Amino acid sequence: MPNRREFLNTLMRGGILAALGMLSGALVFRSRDKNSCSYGFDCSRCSKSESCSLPAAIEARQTVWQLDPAKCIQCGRCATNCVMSPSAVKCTHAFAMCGYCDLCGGYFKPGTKALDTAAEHMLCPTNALRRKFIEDPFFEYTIAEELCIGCGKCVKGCSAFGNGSLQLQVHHDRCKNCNECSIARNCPSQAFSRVPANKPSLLKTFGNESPAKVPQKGGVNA
Amino acid sequence: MNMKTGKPQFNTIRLLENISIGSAVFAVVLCVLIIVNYIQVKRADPLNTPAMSALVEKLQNDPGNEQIRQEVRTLDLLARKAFFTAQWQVRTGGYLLFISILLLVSCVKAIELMQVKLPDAPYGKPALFWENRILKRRWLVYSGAGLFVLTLLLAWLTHNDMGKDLETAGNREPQSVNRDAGSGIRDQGPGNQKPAAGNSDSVKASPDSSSNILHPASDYPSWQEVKLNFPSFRGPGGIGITERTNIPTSWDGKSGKNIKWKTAIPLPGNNSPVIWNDRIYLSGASESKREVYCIDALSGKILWTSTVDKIQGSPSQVPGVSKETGFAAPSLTTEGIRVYAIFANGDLIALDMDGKKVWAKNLGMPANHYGHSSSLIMYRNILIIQYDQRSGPAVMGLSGKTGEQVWKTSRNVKISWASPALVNTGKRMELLLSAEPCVACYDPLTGKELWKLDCISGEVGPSLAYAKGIVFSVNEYSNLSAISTGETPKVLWENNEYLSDVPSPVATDKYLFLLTSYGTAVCYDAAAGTKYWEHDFGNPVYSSPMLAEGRVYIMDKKGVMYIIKAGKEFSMLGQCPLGEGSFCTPAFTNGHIFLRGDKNLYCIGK
Amino acid sequence: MKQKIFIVAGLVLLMIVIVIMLLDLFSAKKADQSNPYDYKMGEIRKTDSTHIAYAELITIKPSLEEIHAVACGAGDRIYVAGKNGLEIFTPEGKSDGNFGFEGIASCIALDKKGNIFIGLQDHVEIFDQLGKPLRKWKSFSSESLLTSIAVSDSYIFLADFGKKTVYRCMPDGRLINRIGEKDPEKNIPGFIIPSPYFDLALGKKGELWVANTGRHSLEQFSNDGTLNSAWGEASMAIDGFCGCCNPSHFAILSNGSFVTSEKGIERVKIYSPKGEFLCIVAPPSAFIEGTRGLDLAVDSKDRIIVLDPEKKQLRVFVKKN
Amino acid sequence: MLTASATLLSTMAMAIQRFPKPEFESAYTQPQTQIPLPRGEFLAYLDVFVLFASLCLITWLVLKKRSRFWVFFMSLFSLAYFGFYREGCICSIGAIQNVSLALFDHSFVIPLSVIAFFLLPLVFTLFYGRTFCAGVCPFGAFQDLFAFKPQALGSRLNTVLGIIPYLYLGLAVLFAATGTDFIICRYDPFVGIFRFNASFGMFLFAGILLLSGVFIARPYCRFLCPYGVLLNWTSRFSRKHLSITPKECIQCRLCEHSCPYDAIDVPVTTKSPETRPAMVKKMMMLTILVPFLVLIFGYTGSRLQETFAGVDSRVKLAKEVLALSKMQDAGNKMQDDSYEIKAFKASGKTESQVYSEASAVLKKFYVGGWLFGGFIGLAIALMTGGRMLPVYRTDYVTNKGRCFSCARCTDYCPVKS
Repeated sequence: MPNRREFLNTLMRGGILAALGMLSGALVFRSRDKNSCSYGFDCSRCSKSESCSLPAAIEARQTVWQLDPAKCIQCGRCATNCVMSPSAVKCTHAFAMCGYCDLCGGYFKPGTKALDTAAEHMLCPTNALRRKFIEDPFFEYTIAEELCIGCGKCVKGCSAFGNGSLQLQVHHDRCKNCNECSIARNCPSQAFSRVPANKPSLLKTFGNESPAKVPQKGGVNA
Repeated sequence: MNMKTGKPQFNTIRLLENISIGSAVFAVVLCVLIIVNYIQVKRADPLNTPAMSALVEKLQNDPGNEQIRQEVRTLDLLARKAFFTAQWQVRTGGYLLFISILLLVSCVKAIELMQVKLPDAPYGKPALFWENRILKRRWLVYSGAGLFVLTLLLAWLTHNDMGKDLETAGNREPQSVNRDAGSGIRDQGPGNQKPAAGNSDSVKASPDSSSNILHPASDYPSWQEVKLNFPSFRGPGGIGITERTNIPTSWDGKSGKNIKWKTAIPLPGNNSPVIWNDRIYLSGASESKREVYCIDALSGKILWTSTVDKIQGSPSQVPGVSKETGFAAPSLTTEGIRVYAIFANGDLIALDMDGKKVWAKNLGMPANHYGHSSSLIMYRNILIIQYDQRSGPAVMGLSGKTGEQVWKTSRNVKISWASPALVNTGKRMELLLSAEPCVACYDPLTGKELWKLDCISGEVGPSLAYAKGIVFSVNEYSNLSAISTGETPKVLWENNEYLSDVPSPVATDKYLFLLTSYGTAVCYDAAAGTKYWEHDFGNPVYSSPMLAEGRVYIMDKKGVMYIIKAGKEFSMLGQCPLGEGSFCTPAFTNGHIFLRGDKNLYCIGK
Repeated sequence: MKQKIFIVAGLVLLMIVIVIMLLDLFSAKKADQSNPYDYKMGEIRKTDSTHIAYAELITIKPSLEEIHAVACGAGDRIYVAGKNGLEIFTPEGKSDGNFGFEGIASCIALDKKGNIFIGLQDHVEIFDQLGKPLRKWKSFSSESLLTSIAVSDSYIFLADFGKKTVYRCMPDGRLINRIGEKDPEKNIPGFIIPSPYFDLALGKKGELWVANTGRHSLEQFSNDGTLNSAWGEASMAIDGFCGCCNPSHFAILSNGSFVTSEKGIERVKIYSPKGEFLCIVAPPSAFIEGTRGLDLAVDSKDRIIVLDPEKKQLRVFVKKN
Repeated sequence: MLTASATLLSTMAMAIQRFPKPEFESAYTQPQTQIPLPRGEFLAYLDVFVLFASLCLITWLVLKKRSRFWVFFMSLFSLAYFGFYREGCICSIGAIQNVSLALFDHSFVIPLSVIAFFLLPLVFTLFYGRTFCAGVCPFGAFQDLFAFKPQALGSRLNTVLGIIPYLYLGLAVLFAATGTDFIICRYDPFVGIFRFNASFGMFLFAGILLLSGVFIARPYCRFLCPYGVLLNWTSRFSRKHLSITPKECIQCRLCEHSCPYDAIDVPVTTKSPETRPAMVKKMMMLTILVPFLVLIFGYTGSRLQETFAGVDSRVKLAKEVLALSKMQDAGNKMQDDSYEIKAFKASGKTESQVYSEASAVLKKFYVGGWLFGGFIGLAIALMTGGRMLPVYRTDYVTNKGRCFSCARCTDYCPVKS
């Protein structure tokens, strides 16, 4: 009787082990197999080459969350829906795109006349956007990241009146890279996606300049 | 560990107990505080209080007022201070809470470890196993049943025809929601400036999109979609123009340069490839056999071959055709749902995208001494057939789904070998046919004749060209005429210096490019008819020239493609031999050309 | 007994957890639409309708693929130029001829004789009424982008966005001098033109006005290049010029007041000769959001023709009475 | 400049670059935009290594050392590392979802580390029982700390509540496979605490669960954890499982109430009151019933497709668009669009696209509903069946399925090796 049970157990164990083995095999080779892309990764043939992160991701095997400024409609949910508070999404300034305007749509409240740094003119709710005079009539705008809450107010202002050099981006020093991003779940424009960890930025520049990468310890998690 | 050595130290334990109780109480208090604080912060967001906004309002009304300005600034400072203190409170509170709980836990654990919990055995009898077991089973069954009933109840309660709703909604196309998408498009940040597809055709209400609302769009693609493909002879609308880009300009069939693949087509046929998405459709026929082929544009594999037979009413005798026409001259057409083919003996078949026959019929053996060669074309869900033959020439519209006749308009014309053209004049869609004695225009939806103009004679082979409201008809031993279409068509200019009897002309907004069967290309001013240049290639040409990316692609019978700048001056951009003769007109996708030679189909790419 | 209470308590809490999860997962409630950080675009675009003193009289739909520049000629005929061609309309908006040319017209002007000066990127081509090419100037420079042209009795004035300067030329294209370049001695601040909108126009006395958009001001130069006067202030409020760089275009009415058009907040306004805000011609609501390049022209009856590149229309505005 | 002139040519291009960067005359150098990179990939593999090491260690502690004391400290370490240091987001429980999504969606790239996190504990369990739960899983360790007054729930409650994890697992896989949502992570109770940073709601959620854990030891592990289901089943066939006594049981019954998780099976020497033929009959009945059960549950599952699909954002959007277009057809103007609608308009998708997407999802959920229901039906049938098999044992033994190998009971056994 016990021997029989033993035997059955061993049998089952073997079965389960085999199953797990097959599963893992499938998982490892599945997303690498060429069929996972109908064009066999020949991006020249593919229409969506821009949006598709598949080939890169397959090399990286690690993905992180990032949002596509092109899709962003500044609904303010990045500020409110992130599991971190303040949010891991922060305004990022693509200086290469900036026009260094005096009357900056992202800095001043609409209807502002006197262009000074007074509180009553400030658009940013946390005063994270800083303005510095450079030369007549140019001003540099920088972001105090520790203050930015990623509300996207300045982003909207900038893209409406300026070049759209202010853009929201997930900052991976702060992002916990949750298995499921709670902002992504609530993003009305599906702007969030998993991008390869080795190119974690979707910042829009005119190609004039690619943003500098600052390595640091965050987490690429399961 | 000391529990093993027995002898618990009671005073330590008591101490620990007290600590734990204390920390527990502390934790509870903290919890309450934090919650209260949280609620306060939540209720009043210090960063946009009504007071603040009111003050700013006031300030904007009289900007001079320094006092208000000061108030605003002070209030702003206060607000920020309040906000950050609140945050600080929550954070420190949180940490304190954590510490106290840590303390609690560690004390309790310490107690657990120090103090042997003496087992409370031996007590009464052990639990009654079997009774319990039966109970368990029961309970399982109960809960299972309960779960089932509950879910079923839920299932019945929930409204359960979303599927259907979506179906129906999908079918009644009108882009009501997106109609005003023009607004609000551009304040979406950088990069998103491309106007939306749905929106762009709502901005410039082309007749197609506007009338879209009347006809359910479910069972046919929009004109935009059609123009993205190459669904018929000489491209969308059959006027020899493609909007595809990144078209190759050099290749060589012998060396294989830029030849992506080449595939042998089993049966001969002079019909030209048509393309929907990634699939190319061709037909081939011999005296006895008729076949339709579907080829994968990426690999060149023949995905399926469908033999066309057992069509009732199909004549047993072989149609008399000239060698140059063959048994499969008319090109196929498709609307992405079904593909349609017609053959020299009048066999007409509709296949689904997997090559299965949907419907088929025989239109009666065409009385045509060279063999029927007018290609098929599709508008919306109507398959249009130019059937100009000796007995009862007519143009007819068939339902793509069922093959039933939607309309039929008989024509008082001679036999024609030309193919129909379908153009969007900006006011309406016009179906244009050419046959002795006239060029005629029909409404593709109803078959109603809109206008006709006697200007052509002979055995008409070349199809029509169209650009910017002008239709160009040409035929050998007749003449070349430019006709302004619309309510009152009139001949703008005529010319008979150069004429064609097989290749069809193509036109841009400014130029007309005519090609004679002997291989002379001529360029006219489209509006005025003044000749800009002519050039003789020296080889006869049967395939029709195609216009792509401002270049004219002309292939002679030997399969040499001449690529010419579509401009005022003649300039040859390239001359690419296929290494195989060809009668067929090239087809285009982004970055690729598809050429059917006498035996093989070629894919040319960069 | 005590056990029971504990168990019940534990179970209740557990159930609460599960119920919370289920409710949160399956509740069909819409996502929260409140956005404490909303940037109220609508607010800015709202305008006080009492300021609107003009009404749209007629709308002309040119058949050109793109339209970029508009001008008024003899008999108040309206000339619109764009991609590969030019079209002419009667004051009533009837088509009155057209002709084609190679390239994209970025600006257009007419001289007394009715010859048409068309700025094509980096050079000027001159046509007669019927579109017969008369003369083609050589390119100013490969970087040039001519954004505005004005023709006086004796000179041609051109605004070059690429070089951020204004040329004064002879009708045959000979460059006489450049105007408005930075010059501390003559205290000329120089043009700050961040975006490719750089307009100039001639006042009724033939004096030259140039829009220095980066400074949100209109500057008046004399032919030798001395800066005589300037006005304009940056503001999103109705009486100022909004955004980075405005006015994108302007024209001058017979009484010397200015018609200006802006981008960012699309609006067409009128300022007095001294630069006080007078009234609105067309409020932002009249345009598709994001419209840029509202070129302006004024005819002898002071009708204002607004070129709307987004709607591809010429929109003629007249004063309400 | 050329780019600038290009801008005028087409309004679209113009919109992309409205104006170029100014030429500065002062010695101003433009700062470079800084984008912090995520932490290095290899660290993920370090985590895998730590997992493997701690699994080995805990297994040794449980099976060889048989000491609650050390198991406890081991669990503290895991709590510290996987919990507070790695912030609970490298998680075998959550990995279920990545795995199922990866199986159904080719384009979803699953990191090798995740596969490892999914498989390693299962393999260990398959040989040595649920030692993973004993001292590696941070969730377990965390709850274990708060089991102040564990109560014996009694067999009925245990069995009935035991169904919940199956439901949770089923839903988790269903939603993950359809690419809808990762509900395990969405309702991850403790991750907020591990990070000292979460929304108020999440903290509250965790608090309640922990409170219930004071009386019901490890509530999540026993009555929620979807991964627990897998571990439970693999553990049943484990080769060498923790035994209460190192040698043979002397029936002292000291351990009888030592297990806070009701995972000790008492000896069964008496015969079943139900006669064998009766049992056999019942068994036959059940086996005949199984397909039926699977079917009816499957049916109800499929009936719930809309409730399930309602969770999916694509379907949500479709619903909203549908409602909106209905309103517009009815002629009454919407006050102003929701952000979803705004985004939809900006995206330039057509309505029919959205609808077809949604109905595709709906179809998935129809099939998924059948499978989910069937799974539940099967589970219940098997559980019932399991309670019909003949049982005979003379000793107090740990229930291989439910036992977390926390090694508490060993301390109560007077028999020492």
